[in-house]
Amino acid sequence: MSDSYPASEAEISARAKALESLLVEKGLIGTDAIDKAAGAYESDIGPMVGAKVVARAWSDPGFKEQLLEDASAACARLDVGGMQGEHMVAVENSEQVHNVVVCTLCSCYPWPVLGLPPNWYKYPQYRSRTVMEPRKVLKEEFGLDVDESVDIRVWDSSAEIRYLVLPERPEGTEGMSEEELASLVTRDSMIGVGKPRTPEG
Amino acid sequence: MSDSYPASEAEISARAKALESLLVEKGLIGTDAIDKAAGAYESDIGPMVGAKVVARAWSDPGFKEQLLEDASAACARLDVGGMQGEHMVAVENSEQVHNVVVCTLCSCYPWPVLGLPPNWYKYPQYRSRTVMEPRKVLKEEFGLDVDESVDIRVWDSSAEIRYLVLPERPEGTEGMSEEELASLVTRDSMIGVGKPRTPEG
Amino acid sequence: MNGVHDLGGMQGLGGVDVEGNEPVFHNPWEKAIFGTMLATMGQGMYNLDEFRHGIEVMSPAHYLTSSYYEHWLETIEKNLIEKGIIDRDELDARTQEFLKDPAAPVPQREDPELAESLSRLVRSGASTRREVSAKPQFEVGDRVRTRNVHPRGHTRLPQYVRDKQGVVERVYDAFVLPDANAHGEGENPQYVYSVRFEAEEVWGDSAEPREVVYVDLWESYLEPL
Amino acid sequence: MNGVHDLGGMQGLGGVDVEGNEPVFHNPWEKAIFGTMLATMGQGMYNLDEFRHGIEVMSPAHYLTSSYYEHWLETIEKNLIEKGIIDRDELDARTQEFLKDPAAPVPQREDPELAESLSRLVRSGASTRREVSAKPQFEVGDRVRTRNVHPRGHTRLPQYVRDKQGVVERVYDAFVLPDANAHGEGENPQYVYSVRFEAEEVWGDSAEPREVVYVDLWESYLEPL
Repeated sequence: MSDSYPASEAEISARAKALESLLVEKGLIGTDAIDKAAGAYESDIGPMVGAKVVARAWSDPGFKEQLLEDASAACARLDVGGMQGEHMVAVENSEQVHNVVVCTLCSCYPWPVLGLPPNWYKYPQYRSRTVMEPRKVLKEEFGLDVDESVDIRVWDSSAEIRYLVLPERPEGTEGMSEEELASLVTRDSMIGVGKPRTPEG
Repeated sequence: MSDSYPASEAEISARAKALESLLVEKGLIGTDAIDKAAGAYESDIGPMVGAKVVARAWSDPGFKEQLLEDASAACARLDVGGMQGEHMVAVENSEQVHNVVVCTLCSCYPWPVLGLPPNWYKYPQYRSRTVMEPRKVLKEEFGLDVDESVDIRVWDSSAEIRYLVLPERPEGTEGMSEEELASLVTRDSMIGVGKPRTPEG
Repeated sequence: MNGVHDLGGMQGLGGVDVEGNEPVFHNPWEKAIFGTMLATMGQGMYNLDEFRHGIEVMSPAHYLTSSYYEHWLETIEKNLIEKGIIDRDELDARTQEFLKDPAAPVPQREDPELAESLSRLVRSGASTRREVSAKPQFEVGDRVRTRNVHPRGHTRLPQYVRDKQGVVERVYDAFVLPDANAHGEGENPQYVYSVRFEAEEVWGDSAEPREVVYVDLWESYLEPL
Repeated sequence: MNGVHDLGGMQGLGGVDVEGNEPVFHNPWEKAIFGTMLATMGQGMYNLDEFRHGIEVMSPAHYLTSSYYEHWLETIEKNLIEKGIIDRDELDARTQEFLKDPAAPVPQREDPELAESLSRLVRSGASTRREVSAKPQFEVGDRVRTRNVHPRGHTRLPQYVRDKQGVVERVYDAFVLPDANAHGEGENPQYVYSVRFEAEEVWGDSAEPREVVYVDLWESYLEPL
């Protein structure tokens, strides 16, 4: 079946259904189990989880310290963790340093805090270029201008450690609640290809 | 036109005809000129030319010496030379050394002595593997068993020098005429992926 | 394996295609494939390294012309067939049926126990960290050189940082070695290190200024300098 | 350019497909494309390095899924369009006509003068060797290291022998530098060397025993050791 490509959507769909059907008929999987587990990434596991973690770090110096020391333990305090995020490391952006995360070999990504990766993170263009020309990629592809004076650190997720970028807290957010702060934290800012929103919007 | 692939043969054929037609109509090319020049590689430029060169080297020690010293000059004595063989180098096989030629970056090949390359020489499999596992490629893909005691030299034609392998003269060919010897010399033996035929066949 | 999946530093692939308001799954089969991965890998029918390697052995042309979830489908099929759980002919025949009747439903089956265990997997993960008795060979600050190796099988040492000098930035715990675990050779856990490479070391004159790359590497990928 | 055309050492591409009694051209369009290359490059509409680079900038997926002469067609079209000799819309429109009527003939035109000059080109070639006043920087036996460079444009320094040590085996004459000539930057001729690399230096533990690789490299690709 897989000798001609690109395969049509119809073919992929049929193959996926055939595989699922056979496994169901053999009593090896349950359709409810699959739907429920996959559905979790459509509902409660996504960038809003990471946003909560970041907002807490912005609000609570003790939590931030722990997050940078042992991100998995800090996240566990917020009941955050799980598959593809068993061992998380948070890397902090500052005026001197900008961090950006990539996986050149496949598409490793911290699921418990960001959900499943967007297509651009999984496809060859971002994966090939980010380790070689991060400044150019950030500027040309994401409109993020990282000043020449700022060091760029690229994290290639080649093992089972998952990286979360702790973005800089935007100015003008003094006195904001954690919930308000979380609404400023974007998925892209936690990958390192964007900045958080500013209070003005 | 070129955004979807693989392109069909019909599309390639139509594009080739369209290109040729436009160039003809603009008075930039002549169809007779194209047919004649391309046709030369279907008729008199091919491995039989290289075979003559090899047979002469087997028969004439002085010629062989010149061939190994300056292959282009030696070939010119036989009125052999031309495009994609302006600067040829012959490398000699022996009991101790086996040479094999490849072009990892495209498909450089000594046209004046071998004609145009076969598809396998131009496609990714041979080009990728020959520089890394020549012994394995020769054995598995060409049935040529190069003894462990023999050094393998791989020549990657990355510039404008073109390499011709001078194969070992088969045993039992004493007293043969140049013409008889030439009939034993195969294309593959001059690339280094085969041996010449033996007199028995 | 020096495959086309090992993309770091490749040029000529074009621009990054960012989709606005991208859904988690673009269609039902993406979700079905994702769920099938969870249920099959989650029950230990194959491991994560076998899953990844199954994608790497796709032909480069196929890899580059197919979608992400098609990669997943390829490797799930391949692994389940290799393990004898699914039969290739059976799968092809059933695929033909769904091609003829795309609206045909997938048979439904409830499995509360599996639902519970997958939910636990999603929430708690499946760590590949392992205890080892040995001490780490390297310390933070150690200068190392990555090995020049070109294994035919699975590895997590990207080509762009092979045979290059770096400095150990962090020492992590020991983890299952993908090079062994992808090929039924056991877990062979080793320490993992975050190694810092200066862009100049990796890319020479083509490096951007003020850039460093951190790559997570298993101990056997490294030699002391 | 770190493109997919730079294939040395890539794995997973499968077996070599040897065709028995292979014809020089498999069909009329292969011959037409070959002849069109001769007539257009032969008249100086573009140079060999521009021709090669036009293939390298094909998308990797396209490169791997298309035939050799389709590569040629791509780069001839691209070069002639870039030089303003052919118009893209005109070409597409004419292609549509031939798709609708595949049996339509190509208009014939005799050009004895061109026929003569192409015949001369085939028999005499078009050397890119150039005289330079400088002496070669390296001698036979010199140990050299290839540079670690990743130019975005055309180069003939394959990735698998970058940042590696070798020994100068032969000193050739000076030739037009592809890196410059492919981009309208002049001929910039430099000496070319055949550099010998031990397989162990290139492939590490993955090397076959008793193998050496010779690669022809321009002087600026090399540094003295």
